[in-house]
Amino acid sequence: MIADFLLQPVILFFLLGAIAALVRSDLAVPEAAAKTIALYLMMSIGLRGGIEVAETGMTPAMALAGGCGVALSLLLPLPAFGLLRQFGKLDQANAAAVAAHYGSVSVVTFAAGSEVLRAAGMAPAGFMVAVLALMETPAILIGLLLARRTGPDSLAPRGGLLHETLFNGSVVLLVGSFMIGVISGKSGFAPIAPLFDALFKGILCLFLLDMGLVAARRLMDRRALTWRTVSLGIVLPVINGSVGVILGLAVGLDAGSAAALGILAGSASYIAVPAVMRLALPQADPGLYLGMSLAVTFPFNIIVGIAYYRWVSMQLYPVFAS
Amino acid sequence: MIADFLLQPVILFFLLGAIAALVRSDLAVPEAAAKTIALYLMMSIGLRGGIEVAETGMTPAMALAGGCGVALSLLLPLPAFGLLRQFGKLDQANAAAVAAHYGSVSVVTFAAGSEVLRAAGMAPAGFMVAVLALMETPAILIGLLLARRTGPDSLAPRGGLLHETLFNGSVVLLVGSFMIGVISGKSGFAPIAPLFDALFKGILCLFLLDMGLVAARRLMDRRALTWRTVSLGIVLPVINGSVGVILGLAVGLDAGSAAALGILAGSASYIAVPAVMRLALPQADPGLYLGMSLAVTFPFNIIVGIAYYRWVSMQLYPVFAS
Amino acid sequence: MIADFLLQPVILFFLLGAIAALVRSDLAVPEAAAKTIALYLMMSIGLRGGIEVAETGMTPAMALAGGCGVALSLLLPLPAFGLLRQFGKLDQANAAAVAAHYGSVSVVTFAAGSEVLRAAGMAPAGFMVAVLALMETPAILIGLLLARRTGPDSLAPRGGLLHETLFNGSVVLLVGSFMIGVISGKSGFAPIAPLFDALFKGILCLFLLDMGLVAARRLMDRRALTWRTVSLGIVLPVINGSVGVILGLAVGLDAGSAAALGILAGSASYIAVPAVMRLALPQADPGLYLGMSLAVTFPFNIIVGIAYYRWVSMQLYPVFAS
Amino acid sequence: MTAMTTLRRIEILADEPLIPAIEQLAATAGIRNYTLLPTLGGVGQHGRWRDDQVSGATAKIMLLAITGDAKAQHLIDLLSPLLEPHGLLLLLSDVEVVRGAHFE
Amino acid sequence: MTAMTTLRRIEILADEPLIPAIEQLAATAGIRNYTLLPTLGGVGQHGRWRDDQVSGATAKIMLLAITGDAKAQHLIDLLSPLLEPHGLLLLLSDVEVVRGAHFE
Amino acid sequence: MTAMTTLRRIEILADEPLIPAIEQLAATAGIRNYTLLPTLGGVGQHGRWRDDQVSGATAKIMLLAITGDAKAQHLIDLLSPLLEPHGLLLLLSDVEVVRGAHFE
Ligand SMILES: Nc1ncnc2c1ncn2[C@@H]1O[C@H](COP(=O)(O)O)[C@@H](O)[C@H]1O
Ligand SMILES: Nc1ncnc2c1ncn2[C@@H]1O[C@H](COP(=O)(O)O)[C@@H](O)[C@H]1O
Ligand SMILES: Nc1ncnc2c1ncn2[C@@H]1O[C@H](COP(=O)(O)O)[C@@H](O)[C@H]1O
Ligand code: NA
Ligand code: NA
Ligand code: NA
Repeated sequence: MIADFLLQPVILFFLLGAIAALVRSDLAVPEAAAKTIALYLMMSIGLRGGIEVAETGMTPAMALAGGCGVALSLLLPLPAFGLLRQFGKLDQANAAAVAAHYGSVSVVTFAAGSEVLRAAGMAPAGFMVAVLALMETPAILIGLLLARRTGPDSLAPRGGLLHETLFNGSVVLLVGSFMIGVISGKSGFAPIAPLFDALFKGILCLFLLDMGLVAARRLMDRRALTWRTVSLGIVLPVINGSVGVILGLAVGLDAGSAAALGILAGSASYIAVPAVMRLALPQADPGLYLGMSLAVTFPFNIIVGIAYYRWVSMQLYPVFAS
Repeated sequence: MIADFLLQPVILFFLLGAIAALVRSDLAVPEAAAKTIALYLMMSIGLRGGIEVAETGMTPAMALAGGCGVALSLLLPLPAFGLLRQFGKLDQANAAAVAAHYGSVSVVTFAAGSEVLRAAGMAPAGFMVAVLALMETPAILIGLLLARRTGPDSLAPRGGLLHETLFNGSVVLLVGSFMIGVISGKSGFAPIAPLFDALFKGILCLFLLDMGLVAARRLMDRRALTWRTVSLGIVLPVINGSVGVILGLAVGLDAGSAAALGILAGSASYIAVPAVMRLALPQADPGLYLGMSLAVTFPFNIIVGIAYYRWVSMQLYPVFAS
Repeated sequence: MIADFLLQPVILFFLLGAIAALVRSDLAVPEAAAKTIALYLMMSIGLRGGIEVAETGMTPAMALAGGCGVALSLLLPLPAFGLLRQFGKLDQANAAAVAAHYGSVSVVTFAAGSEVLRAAGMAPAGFMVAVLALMETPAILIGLLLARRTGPDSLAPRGGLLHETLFNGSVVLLVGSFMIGVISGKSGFAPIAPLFDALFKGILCLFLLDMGLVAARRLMDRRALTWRTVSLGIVLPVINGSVGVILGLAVGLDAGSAAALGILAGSASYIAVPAVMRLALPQADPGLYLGMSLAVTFPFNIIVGIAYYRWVSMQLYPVFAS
Repeated sequence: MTAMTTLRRIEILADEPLIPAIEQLAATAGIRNYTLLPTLGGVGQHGRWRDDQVSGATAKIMLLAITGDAKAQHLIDLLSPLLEPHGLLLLLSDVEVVRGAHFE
Repeated sequence: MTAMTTLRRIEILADEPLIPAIEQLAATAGIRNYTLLPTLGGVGQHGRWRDDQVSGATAKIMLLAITGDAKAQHLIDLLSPLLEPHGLLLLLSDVEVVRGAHFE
Repeated sequence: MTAMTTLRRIEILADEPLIPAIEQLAATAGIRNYTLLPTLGGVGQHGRWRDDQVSGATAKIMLLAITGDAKAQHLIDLLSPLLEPHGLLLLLSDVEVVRGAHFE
């Protein structure tokens, strides 16, 4: 089953990208294409989640899952910060920045994970997209508190970091698309489904080809990575993901949605959080936090993590359901 | 019904783009993607119009509609110029440049309008695409006459402005795709229909997201816009569009095609005309003419105008048909 | 039948691009879009070839065709070099560089040719994609030998040219996608088929529009082209393509696969080979080799060559089959 | 022969998310006009970067401003303490322009 | 030590549709070789622009030409009257090159 | 007033596939830091080029390096024999920077 999973084209294209980078091929996906595909993925994920919510209506499970998501995003950075300081030997600013990344989420990991769960008949609830959006930003605020940022010398925008955080392009697009899905519903979605539904997996292949290239090239430039930080890039998702699954099952989510909450908790941001950290914590090293999240945790989640969170959810579901 | 229309994803994505810009989000569609999508839209519109003409053959209505289109493109700038000078208080060069924009047409407004009409069972005739292409350029020539451009100091190309005007990329692509549609017909189109037909509305969503961002950002930079020019950005399309619908019905077009002629007459160019004006009338302010056409008239048409022209056509059709 | 072929949208868009360039229109496909589409085409060609091989399994014909491909790529540059020196009056470096281009292959010519053969019920075997990949690089090595390159003054990479040649992005992507197709098979391909299969011909139209622009613009800048080199840009594909077809039939390939081998042999590289030549033979003129392959041979093959190789294969197939 | 005026050319390479803040600093120094130029990648003491991010978090932009010496000095004074923490590159050189008054 | 020659570096920022006409003016001044560079946006006395147009009508391109002083002056004389109406930016500075003869 | 140091600005325009080799030459000359800038097209003695290739074989990139005079000379000496055969453009000029030590 794991083998089946690994032999899916979407994973194989990720590996192909990584191999191309490792053999120092000049293969490259144009930057504008990668950005456009990322926009497409967020629109598609948002729309499809919103349509499902339009079908099922608001449920208590939805509010519960949202609450869990916010709680995870706020709290997971705290133990992560401790581990990064003690075991990772990072200074305060770097530990805080990395912790924020691991409290937040990766949209593409969620997308790949959802496809895996769907293929296995464990499709997560549509509202998990809303949970994804909710989890993107609280971790950033905690990260900034942990850094106890003062800095009169900072270029941080006058409008305040809160604005940057809340209106980050990816957050706006995801939330907006979700709401468009809720408003327009299944019948409104039908005419645009050929783009936003039928092509999703194919386009994900193209994106993961690029992610493979990017992740492996970062790993090869691994100036900022030590064996300690690389280890934490694997330990943190395992811990956070397990906590996510268990919390999801504890509040009564179905096995697929709990697995999805685990995927979210276990994933690390590489879009919204780095953009804010460049402004707010310039002394933290992007080579470190992007190296950990993109070059270690993202591949780990794609190849092992997703399957693992799903397995945990399947094992524990009977325990909580009884 | 208007509400139904406004709740379509394609309109909602336009609003989402506008809101993102208004809250100063960093959301952005890469420039290369926007340009490529624009090419795609023109190819798709051209092909689908051409195929329909291949099916129905040449009809007298086609020649009539074409004649009306050229007449509108040549004549609508004249009253517009008067209004822009008198009420808008613009100087000669600026009034002439803006008038040319309103005599010419917007491809994306036509695309969105056609989808609306089709959804309402009022699909415009395929030859309206040819009318669209015919209307793009005559207004430019009138605009230059109105400006009584002399200027030995101009950088206008040696080949003459006529060349720039006639062989503008968007004109060539639209006319070429239309002719390819006519030549290859329905059976030739079938293998490429999954791209040029099935995906059309989805890709339009992506484009309108970008148009929302662009329009709202221009509105926020509104250095060049006054309450007078903003008002004219709404009044001109209402007048021109009404004239277009009535003329279409008067020469015997069906209600859908007449509404489409109204949409064309009421829309303002933001692709072909600005490119020529930068060369030919450098003293005219692009902040003004792009501000009016992109930031005022385009949103007005998308949100109100299209529905209005359709309503006029439905009301008056029985009058003319009898 | 030839007329039918020429009236296909994909050919008509190539002509449209060429006409737009000839009338000096400002029509342009953004560079990032062209690169992304090229990646897409290679992924799609690779995947679909691999899936077919997954269906049919490995056959002796496959090994034979691969052997023929490598032999052609290694040997065709030799007579080409002679012709280019004698008749073309080129110096050693230029003749060697051009010869390498004609020994190697054009992915897009293969793609267009495969569609033509498929439409005519002569679909080439899936393994021909592997042959395509095998033929890309051997010609480069022969070209460098023919140039008897020495040059201590060269910027050629320390890692050696072999690395550049073998791990060129297009080679890696084509081979990788082929292997992903073999591994994931028809069932793995199904979810991504809407992107990589259904859209293929439509996207090819967009790409050929750009190729038409590029080819005609190069022809108009034809500083480096003489009537001698233009003639060879037509003679070489005819000779090489005929040899390819005959060799294919001689080793027992079906008529469609032999025609495809002719298309490969008759086509000239404009992706992998130029990139290596810029490094390895800087004294050779890119205006010459890209002019010949892109502006002469590519259009010739699209408009005449493909139909000709197919015709040769159909005429001779009975001879060899008996 | 057209008369030329000598002014100062300032170039500032900065992370994309910092550009609005740098525009504000420039305005503080009285510099309102500028041009933004794209970049592809680079290597510095903070390591290698490449415009490979969906987020643009590690993409950099070059801001070019032509201005008089006093305003240039003012902007440089404002930016100096930020160069090290934010990994900025700041370049200054002489440039001649026509219509010097246009740049006041 | 490689010998260097000092020449003039001209940079002209102009709207994309104007570039062919500027190339023709440069040729009139005897300047045939140049390089085109992309830009992203900017602010000037005609307001803010951004490469946000499908039409490219408000996109700008930077033309860079290295040439001798006489030709540079000739081109500047030709361009001067056009700077204001077409909103061009023209910059001139010194630059050293190897193989000075290559640039005649 | 912030203290400035005068250094050398080297710009090298080269075909995209040559960039890694030029980076290696720069490292040989002791220059490790640089920035890469995109280009759109141009005309030179080898004719016209445009970034119209799927392969990028005729696309060019501009490498910008700020360095001291000695290292600049060293790199120029290394590059000089390659300029003609590889169609490179090499420009040298003066530039002032803050934190001169950062560029050693
Ligand atoms: N000497 C230099 N020449 C050109 N670009 C430089 C130089 N030093 C730094 N840079 C650019 O500025 C960025 C940040 O520099 P740093 O703070 O040293 O990492 C680098 O990634 C380069 O793109
Ligand atoms: N002082 C300046 N420094 C840098 N770029 C400038 C400056 N002034 C004008 N520009 C550029 O030239 C364009 C046209 O200038 P203007 O004609 O003043 O609107 C502006 O949009 C900027 O991109
Ligand atoms: N005088 C010049 N000014 C600006 N760019 C130049 C100049 N000469 C050459 N170039 C650039 O360098 C490239 C190669 O030059 P060449 O080797 O002369 O063909 C040209 O295509 C231009 O992009
Ligand atoms: Na997380
Ligand atoms: Na109009
Ligand atoms: Na060949």
